[in-house]
Amino acid sequence: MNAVLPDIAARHGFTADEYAKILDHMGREPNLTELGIFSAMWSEHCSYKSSRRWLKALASNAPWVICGPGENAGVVDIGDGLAAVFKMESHNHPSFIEPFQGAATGVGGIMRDVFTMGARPVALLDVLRFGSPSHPRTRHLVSGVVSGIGSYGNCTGVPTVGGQTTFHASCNGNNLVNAMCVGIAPADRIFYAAASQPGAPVIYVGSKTGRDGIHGASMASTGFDDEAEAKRPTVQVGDPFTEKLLLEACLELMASESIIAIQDMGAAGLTSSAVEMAARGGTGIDLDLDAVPQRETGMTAYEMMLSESQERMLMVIHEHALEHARGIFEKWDLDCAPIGRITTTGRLVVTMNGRIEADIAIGPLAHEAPLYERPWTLPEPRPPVGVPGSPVTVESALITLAGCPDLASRRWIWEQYDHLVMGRTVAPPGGDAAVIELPGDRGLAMTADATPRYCEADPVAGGRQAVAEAWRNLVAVGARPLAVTDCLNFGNPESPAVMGTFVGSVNGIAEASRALAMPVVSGNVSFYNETRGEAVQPAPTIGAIGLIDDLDRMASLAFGGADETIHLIGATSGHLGASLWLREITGEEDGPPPPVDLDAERRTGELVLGLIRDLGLASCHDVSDGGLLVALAEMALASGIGFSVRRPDREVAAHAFWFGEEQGRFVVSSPCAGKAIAAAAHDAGVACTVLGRTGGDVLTVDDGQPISIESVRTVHERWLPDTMAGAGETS
Amino acid sequence: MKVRVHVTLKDGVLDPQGKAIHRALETLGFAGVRDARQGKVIDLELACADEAGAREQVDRMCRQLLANTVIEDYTVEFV
Amino acid sequence: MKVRVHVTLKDGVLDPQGKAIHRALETLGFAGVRDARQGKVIDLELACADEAGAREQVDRMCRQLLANTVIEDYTVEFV
Amino acid sequence: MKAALVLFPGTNRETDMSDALRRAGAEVVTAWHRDRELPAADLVVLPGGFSHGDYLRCGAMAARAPVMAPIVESAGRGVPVLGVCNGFQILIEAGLLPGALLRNAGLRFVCRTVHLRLERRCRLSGHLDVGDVIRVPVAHGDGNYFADSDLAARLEDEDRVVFRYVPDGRGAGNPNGSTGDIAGIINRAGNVLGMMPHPEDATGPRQQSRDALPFFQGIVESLS
Ligand SMILES: Nc1ncnc2c1ncn2[C@@H]1O[C@H](COP(=O)(O)OP(=O)(O)O)[C@@H](O)[C@H]1O
Ligand SMILES: [Mg+2]
Repeated sequence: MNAVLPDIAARHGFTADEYAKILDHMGREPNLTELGIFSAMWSEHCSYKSSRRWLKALASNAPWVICGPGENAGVVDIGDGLAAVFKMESHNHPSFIEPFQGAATGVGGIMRDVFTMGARPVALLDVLRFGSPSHPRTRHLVSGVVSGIGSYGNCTGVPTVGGQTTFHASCNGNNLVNAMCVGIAPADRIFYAAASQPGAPVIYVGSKTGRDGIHGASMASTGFDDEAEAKRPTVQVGDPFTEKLLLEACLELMASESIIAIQDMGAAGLTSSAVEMAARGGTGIDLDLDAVPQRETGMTAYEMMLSESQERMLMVIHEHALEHARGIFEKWDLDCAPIGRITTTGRLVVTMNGRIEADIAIGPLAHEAPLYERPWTLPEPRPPVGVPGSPVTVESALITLAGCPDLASRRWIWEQYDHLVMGRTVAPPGGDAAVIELPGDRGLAMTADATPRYCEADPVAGGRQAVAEAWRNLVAVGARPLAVTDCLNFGNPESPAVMGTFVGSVNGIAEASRALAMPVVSGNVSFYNETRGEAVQPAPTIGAIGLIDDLDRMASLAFGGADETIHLIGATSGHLGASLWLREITGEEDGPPPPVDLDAERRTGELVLGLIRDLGLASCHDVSDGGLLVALAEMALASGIGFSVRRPDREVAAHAFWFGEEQGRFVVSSPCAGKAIAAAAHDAGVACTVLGRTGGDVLTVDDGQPISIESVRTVHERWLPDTMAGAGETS
Repeated sequence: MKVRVHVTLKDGVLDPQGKAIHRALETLGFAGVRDARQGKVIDLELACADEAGAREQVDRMCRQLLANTVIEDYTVEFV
Repeated sequence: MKVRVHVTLKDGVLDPQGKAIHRALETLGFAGVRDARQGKVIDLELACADEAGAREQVDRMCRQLLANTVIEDYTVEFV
Repeated sequence: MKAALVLFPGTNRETDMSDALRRAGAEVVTAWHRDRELPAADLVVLPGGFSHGDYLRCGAMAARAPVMAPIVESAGRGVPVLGVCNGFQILIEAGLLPGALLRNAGLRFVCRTVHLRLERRCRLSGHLDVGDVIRVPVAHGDGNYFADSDLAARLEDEDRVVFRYVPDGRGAGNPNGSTGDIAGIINRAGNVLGMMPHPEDATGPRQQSRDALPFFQGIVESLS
């Protein structure tokens, strides 16, 4: 073993203090492989060293939570003997460097997190945040990311049913790609990653190991041939077909009593999967790298331990199950190799060519990563903007908003995703939450949301709002919200201002998830989304799932027919701060975001759930980006049925009333239940107003000039295809 | 003027297509295939007649569009 | 032995990828591109050392798998 | 009536298809790509997916799988065979149907509901009538059916175009640029049908359309 010089430690990203800690744990100088292993395990990505302290604030328990954060994904009981397993993860940097492969492998990674736990993936969602549409790279990135996500989900046969897409100049140098996967498993057959039985064989399955994505390698290139390093790309290429085989093979093996522990090889590959399994089981692990299936020749121990080759799994299985496992992996044409054993030593011992290449105590690696108390400051609260005068009519503002980058139809995106495969998609993309059919006429609803412009202005309110919007999107289809996963995307945590947005957002999420009884069961933090000091707007994305007990009572945003009464549920005051109206019509990005009253939010949501359940509303849609009139227009577009609405009081200026973004609001319509709706709202102490009626093929607001649905549809549907025209895939 | 551009994956980059071809050839009973890699070939017909100018232009095309230089190499050949 | 196989669309078969490349090059401001066609290149490494035998074998590979002779032509080149 | 569902490692619409067949009253058995025999069945179905990853050409590798020998043999004996999406691609690569399937003209994968018109009745058109228009989803990246002018003329002369894309209310029609708006064709003997759209995803009570249920019901009844 060659000892490492301190400057190589520095090039692995260690501070002098951190390196001293390593020396202390090792009792000697680490060699290069050992240093690489520490650098992976103690990286921000694996150790959460800047965020850990704050994530503790998130509530993760509830009677229906089977497994909270800490495992590969969160697990929630959904009744009838079933569990939903879900998680969201970022693949931001890779997707910016190589959009197609970066996004594709992001989907692959999150799917493995879910089927590792014994669940069959049933749905994917993707949250995409791009730079300004006019930035020279944006179209290329959109095109590549969308086709990358599609290629992976489509090939593996998992429907991509929803997501969110935003555009903002703060993402010009760092786009964000967050993928969420939801799986279904028998509630009593969840698989965990705790390697508890010393003596049991460790097997490697899936693709062979190559030199993919070894980031540390370039930093430590003094030990290697410099020229070879320079040519070596750090981008991984995904192989969705192999993922499909791996998925089927793992699920087949899981049907028998074979597996003790299982973990996918994600970031930091073999290192993190081996160390984490042993750490969770309180055991040790011996690995023999000569037995690892390899795609390239001459790989070093360092490279093999840090490779991020995709579509690989590590399992600890019962000795007696070895032959059975071999048979299954052979059937699916996958490599399957015993590469080590679980031990009682509490150490990771790696050998190659008969030499010990690494020997490290597991405890420090897994549990004693540095923990940072980074300084943070919250942004100054922004003064209210009041109600600035409107330069345009309400009708023309609607046309502008319906076709603006953040509100235009996402059809161009989700039509590239197979959102129907498996045949269970009952609410496809385009609604508030997507819904997948469960046995027994039940439905699983899912959504993914955050409003970065709110988080930038007020991180705490923004964090609350992200959870509240997810809650509302679930409620709007008639689903009881169950739990959330998060994907927290921020800039450099070493900047107090960035760290402040993180701390504030997490606190807001924690508060809202408690108030709305939606525990956080899994999540992911992605820092350093910044280029030359320009950070992305804070984006704490919330993925959430909910249950529909009776699919006959599922609600959708399409009006049911003509002559329905349209009600607004929730209060409106005309809050234009941080709104899309302000940004798109006046060009200002200013003012505080609308406040989130969590108590009112909960009462309103429960009221609406009751209305859907008991009255079977004709339609229901929550009010979010763009405000009330945008929500109404979306309902008209979805149904092809127009409306005439009037604002009830003229105290609030028309544009503030129709485009303000107060939270906690829904629009519902019903042919004959008007009285019952008003009565129920009154009993619940929630504001409820009749806005008007459905019918015709035009939209009429405050008795003004009618606009045809088709003219709104044209601007709404054309923006994205027109923007993307000619940015064809040429691969 | 006719130009042929080859775009191939860099060494070390996983090539799922090549892997699949390799396996399929083996399944079909073709023994002795040691490796298979798949790439793209793009044939261009250019109006321009001056080779040096064309070479420089095609090089820019490759870097801007035809090849993804993060994972791919390219070669240009005049035919 | 190294073999390079080119698989290209037959003349008269519509080539959407080639067309897209052509259009994209024009959009990027490359003037004077008269035509663009895209095909596949497959690089094989064979254990066999005898060229005649290899040629016959690769020809069978092409007809059986690598090319769809309804729409594609192929050429084999030893390198 | 028994239908044999042929599975390749990358098949992914097998549940959709077996659900649809069962809804229509069929019993479903499966065959694996390595099988050299087919289970006894009245109908052979190749469902959608990415049989072997389909990186080279869709269906190219699957068409050379061991299970294809008994399928070709059964087809020759007149056993009805239905190939949907990737199944259609495989039937073409196996030479059971003519033509080729190219990359979509728009170069992008497309998943949306299209309108299909039945152009002729045949053994595999179920209860649909000529001129019936049904709403059925497509989900493919390589569904651009290509026939040169000779083949295209022959298909029309021999009346072998079974399904064609027709414009929906908003003017969207052919999703992939196929020759003559062809969505599905039958072999000369009239027992092998290949189509790109997914009728199986338009049969369930909670799917966006149920228009294709009579298609499956008719097939199942006629083979019972
Ligand atoms: N990247 C994407 N992938 C799939 N679906 C998307 C994507 N972006 C947006 N959508 C879908 O478009 C619709 C509108 O999205 P959004 O405006 O975020 O809805 P909401 O305001 O209800 O949260 C939703 O149905 C959403 O699932
Ligand atoms: Mg909504």
